[in-house]
Amino acid sequence: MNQADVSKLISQLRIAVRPNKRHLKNVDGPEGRLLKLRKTVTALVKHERIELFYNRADEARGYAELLISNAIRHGDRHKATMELADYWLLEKQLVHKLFKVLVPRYENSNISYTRMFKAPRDYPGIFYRKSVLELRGNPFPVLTPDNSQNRNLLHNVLLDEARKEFRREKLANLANKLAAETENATPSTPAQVPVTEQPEQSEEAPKA
Amino acid sequence: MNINVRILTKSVAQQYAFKRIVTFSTKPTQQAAAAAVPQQQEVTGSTVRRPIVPAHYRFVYPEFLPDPKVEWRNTIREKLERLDMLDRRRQIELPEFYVGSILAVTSSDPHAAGKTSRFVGICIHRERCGLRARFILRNVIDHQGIEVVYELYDPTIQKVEVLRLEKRLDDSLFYLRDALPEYSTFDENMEVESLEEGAPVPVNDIKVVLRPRPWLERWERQNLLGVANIEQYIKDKHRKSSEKAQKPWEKYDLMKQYRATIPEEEQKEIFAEVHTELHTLELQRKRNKRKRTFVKPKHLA
Amino acid sequence: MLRTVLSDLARLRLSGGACSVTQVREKGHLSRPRLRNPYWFIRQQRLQTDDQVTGENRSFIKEVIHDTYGTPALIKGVQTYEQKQLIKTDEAPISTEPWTPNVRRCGLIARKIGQYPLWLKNGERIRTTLLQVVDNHVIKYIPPEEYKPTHQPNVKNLNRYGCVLVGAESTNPALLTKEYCGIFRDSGVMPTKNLARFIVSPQAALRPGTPLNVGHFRVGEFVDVRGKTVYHGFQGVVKRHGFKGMPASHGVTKTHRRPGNIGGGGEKGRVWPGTKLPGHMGNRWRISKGLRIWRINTKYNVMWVQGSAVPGSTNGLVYIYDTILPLRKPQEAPPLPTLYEQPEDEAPDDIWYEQVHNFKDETISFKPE
Amino acid sequence: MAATTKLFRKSLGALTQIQQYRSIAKLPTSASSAQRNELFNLEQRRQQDAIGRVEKIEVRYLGLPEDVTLVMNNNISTPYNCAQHLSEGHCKRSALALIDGSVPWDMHRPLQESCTLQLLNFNVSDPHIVNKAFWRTCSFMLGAALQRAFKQEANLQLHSFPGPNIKSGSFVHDIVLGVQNWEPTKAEMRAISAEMVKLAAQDLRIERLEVDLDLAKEMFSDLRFKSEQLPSIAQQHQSRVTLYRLGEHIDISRGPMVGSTRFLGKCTVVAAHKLANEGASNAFYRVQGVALPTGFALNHFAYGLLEQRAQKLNSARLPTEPFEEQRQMQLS
Amino acid sequence: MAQILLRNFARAGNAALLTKSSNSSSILATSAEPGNCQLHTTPACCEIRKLARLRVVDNSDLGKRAMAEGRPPRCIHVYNKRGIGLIGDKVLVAIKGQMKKGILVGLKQKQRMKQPQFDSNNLVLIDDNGSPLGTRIHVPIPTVLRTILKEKTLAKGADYTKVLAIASRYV
Repeated sequence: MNQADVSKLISQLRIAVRPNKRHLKNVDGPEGRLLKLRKTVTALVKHERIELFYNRADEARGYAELLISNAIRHGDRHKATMELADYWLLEKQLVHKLFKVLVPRYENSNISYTRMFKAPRDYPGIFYRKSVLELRGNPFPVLTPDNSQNRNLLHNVLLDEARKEFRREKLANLANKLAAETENATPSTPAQVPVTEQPEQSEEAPKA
Repeated sequence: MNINVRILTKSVAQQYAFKRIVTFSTKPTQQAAAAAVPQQQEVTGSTVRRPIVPAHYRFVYPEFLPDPKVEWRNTIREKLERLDMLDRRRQIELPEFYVGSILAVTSSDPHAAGKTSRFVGICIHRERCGLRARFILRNVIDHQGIEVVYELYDPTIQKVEVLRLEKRLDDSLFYLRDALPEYSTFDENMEVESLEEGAPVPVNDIKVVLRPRPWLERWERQNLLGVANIEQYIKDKHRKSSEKAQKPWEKYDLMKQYRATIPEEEQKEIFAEVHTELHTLELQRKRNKRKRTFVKPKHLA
Repeated sequence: MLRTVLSDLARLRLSGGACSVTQVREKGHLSRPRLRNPYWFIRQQRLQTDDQVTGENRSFIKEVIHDTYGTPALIKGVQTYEQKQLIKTDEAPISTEPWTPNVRRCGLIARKIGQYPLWLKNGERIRTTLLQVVDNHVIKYIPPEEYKPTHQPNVKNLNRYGCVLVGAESTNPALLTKEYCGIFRDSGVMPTKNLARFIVSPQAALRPGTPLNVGHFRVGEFVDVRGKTVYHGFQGVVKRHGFKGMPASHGVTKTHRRPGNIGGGGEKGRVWPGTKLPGHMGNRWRISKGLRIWRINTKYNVMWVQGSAVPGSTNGLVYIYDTILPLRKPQEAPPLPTLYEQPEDEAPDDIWYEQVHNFKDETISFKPE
Repeated sequence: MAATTKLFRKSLGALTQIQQYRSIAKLPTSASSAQRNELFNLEQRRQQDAIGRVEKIEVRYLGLPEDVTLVMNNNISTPYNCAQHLSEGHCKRSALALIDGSVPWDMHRPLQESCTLQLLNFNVSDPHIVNKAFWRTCSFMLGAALQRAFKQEANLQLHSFPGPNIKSGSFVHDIVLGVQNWEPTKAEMRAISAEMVKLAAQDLRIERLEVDLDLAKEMFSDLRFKSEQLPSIAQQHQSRVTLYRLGEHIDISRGPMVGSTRFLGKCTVVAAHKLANEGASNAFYRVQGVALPTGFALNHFAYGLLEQRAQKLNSARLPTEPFEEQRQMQLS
Repeated sequence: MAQILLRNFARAGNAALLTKSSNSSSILATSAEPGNCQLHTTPACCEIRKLARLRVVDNSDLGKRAMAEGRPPRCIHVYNKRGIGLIGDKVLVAIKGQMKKGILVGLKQKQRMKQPQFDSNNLVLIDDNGSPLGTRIHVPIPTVLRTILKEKTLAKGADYTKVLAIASRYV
């Protein structure tokens, strides 16, 4: 491969793509590999959140993303895309879901259509890494609650205060500099200096 | 723009799709092409800062797209390479051509100082990208088949003329090596067959006749469209083995296709960078051509 | 807290100050790839966890970083930080002694960004590798009398040479460990992802904070490039040493890709040291020496060096030194200690070696003699 | 690691002023400390014996994994015992208990009546109460660390620590030293921090005991500042005084505090400011530090900002000022 | 019958063909289809090494007769150190029972950039002094031969540049 294939145009994926595919050991070779992935993609579209081994999920993720992005790009009137959907979705009612549910859901999104999480692996159990693969906007409760919004955590309280102090100091510095400049430029305008400092001090008062 | 106009019609646009492969992008190409034209008119009307890149640029300048292998990519390198390519293109006219077009390449010959060598032939293959882009010309001279590999950006190349701009049914024509010699015989003193401005690049649907076996490659496995008599020489065992070698699932292997292409967003970025430069060069070339056509009748008169 | 104590101690060790030299025993004489760093190496990467910091505070931390070090900027094609307060070109260099052929200069840290062909003026095509010097800054200079490294570099008369610590690719210090950031504290340079030490003569000493650019080298000179070769894993002899293997048929069973005989019997009935056998391939430090610089781009800090076999993968790190090959050493004085780039200088973007065809020039044609 | 540890020791040995904590028995002040501990133990036993008949109370636990009602012993069972009924994770994670939804309660303080119980850790949605308790514990631990860190010659006397104010950026302990011109070096501060870290590593339980004023006076008879403070504290609490013990270190505090020293994660003692002279040779110093609970992996740069801010003199009530104000502030 | 024979020949290989050449040629000439009447059924060797078949492209009598009979010369020695002939190399060939020297003027192998690659391995017969046996070469020869043969002439003493003189066309 020395030259990009120009016969096709594909939208950029919003996920990190491995440079090479995984072979996902299969007796039927590449065809069997695709069948394996078709099952996963079908399950993903059907259940919207699935738990499975990491490698297979990571491989299937790209296919699912491309399938959705193609569906968004071409719509359901495009024969080749329909053929694709027919191939990738083993249960045919899901073709309908793809075009009528998922396409409107993701039409205006700027981020990837799927999410993937590393899942803990059972111990003792099979050694392989596990993961959770889900479509964005699924009806299930979120897996990783976002804790970064809690501003009452101790370090956030400390940082908040540090930030306020930093801003105050910065403003004071700025005011001083401005005052110095105005003094240098026109030494006969001391009236301006308190004016610039005034709001800053008044700001300080309520905080303290 | 003329170039845009010629891919407007639906029938024409289909010619861009290589028939061997089912394409999933024919429609947006048309859409983009259709969209490009009115926008282009807007450009002429009002001043839009971002140049709108015609959709067919990826076919005309495929070497501007980098190698899709992720491990080898680097944006700075690609940018420097593109700058060098543009610098070279400013020195020499490198016209639009495709596999199947007939070219004449004039290059300065280090083995005969002060002289140039001119080779006429059909382009049977185009490969590699960036400054490494190259193509293979084939011709039969004095009943002797000859092939020469040229690098597109080699600074010893003095002139690249397109004698006949056309495409063939396949995207590489190595089977001409096993075809009867008349299919790759071209007159060295061929006149330039100028295409109507704005006309689509015609597809030559000639089917070549192969010589009997032994062949250099197993053509029966490659689903060639431009070969007439392949059925004549294959037996059941060939048919069976060729059936076995087919990979019908590959047209559904989306990730494989993704890894072999440059995504549309990146293509746009790349061509937006070089588009203005290439466009001015194209215009310049057209002006030169017109001048030449004006000059000719004067000589005759 | 304990960590800060450790970091200070570790820095003491790095500067080779008062602490005693511990003897380090090598695993063997073979050049094995190092699987892990020695225990006394300072850990660079912090364990990345969710800090649970609110968005406001996160932007506050970022603001402080930008205030202390500089705002993010794209400088010479590298995403880095604008560390304006560092550039101290007006300061007098540490040493003003003139250049002699025996002077060892500082090197550079670069990334191998790919390769493409150039053409010479005689029509010959050469393959070149592009090396981009990525945002290099001097971090520390240790004079000869203080430089007592635990690991002796393979340099003759080491006591005559000092050491310059160079960092490349500034990065957010919040992503690194505190002890690693301690290395940069005295210089005021933003912590960098990559570090390299260069053994230099005292004449070539550099002040901390000096930015190093590709102008350190000149077109036409020869350089040595050191990099870590691409790792191929455990490979057999056919791939690793280019053995021919054995035929596919003609009675050969199970030995198609095996080495065959590896030695005689009798007194020499053992495997001789150095016998080519299967093993790990690649992932070793290798130097390709005496590569000519064909072209330099000062806008993106890129140099084109001879050959496409520079060790390392594309986008991998390499170190560039002045060549040690005696016949290819420079005849004229190179910039010593380095070329201080002035922002107002109007240097050409591209500097071509005289033999190389510039793409802006006309098509090459051969003149009859 | 051996080499670094050796060097670590060496550097510590070189420090003036401060000695490494070896054993309490060797410290000359330990005589009174041992006595104090003995009194504490005796009082503790006395209070336990005084309970008499065991009464059952119903404690309604609210929270994860599910709300349950536990039948516990009155005046004996602590929230920690309740947590033990729930899971190991609850025991390990809970820093403070909340009784009836509003009253903060030490993990090791016996429950006194039927109530609802919530177990708090530092990650709850509103960790205000537990943060405050943590900050107070830090001040308290700093006292213990200072006790351990200073040599006898330094003539250290703990004065007090003002109520926790997290927004000030630092926790504080005011001390009196027998030196008037002590300028703490970095290494000294680091040694005190190391003591804090050691305390945290020892995972000491923080015990609470309410005693009579008389007993308290007896316990703190040899500490001038403490005995001066006692009457005014006792006055507000019906002549009862709340004491906290950490290892061998006992101090007066209103509480509540977190259950164990284990909850101290990242910790730095950043500065010691001289406040005023005391007498001819002594002087007041304010030792300040900043800390985060365990499990808060703040990156070093952000933590460095907090450290920098903590270096500034804390504006809390000075030890030389009248004591009443502090009480009021704590009450508010 | 003829077809069976042909198949046998193909299996038996070249040695058998050479010994029975008179027989087989007559059979083939009379009965085989025009497309199939090739003497050698193994694909041509891409490398010029010993026993590689070559095509004589000059108009020397010997060469013309050999080619016309369908018994092209075989390389039996390459005069260089590698044993594999490159363009411009001198080879020893067995042609119609004689040993003759020749110069390779066109190869089927992959060539360098801008140098032509031919569909057959072409040979020009020369004598010991380097002067060609024929008077004309009827296919194009690569211009790189100019440089190569000039260099060889200087180094080896024999004058190979006469080959250049009889060339009809360069590419």
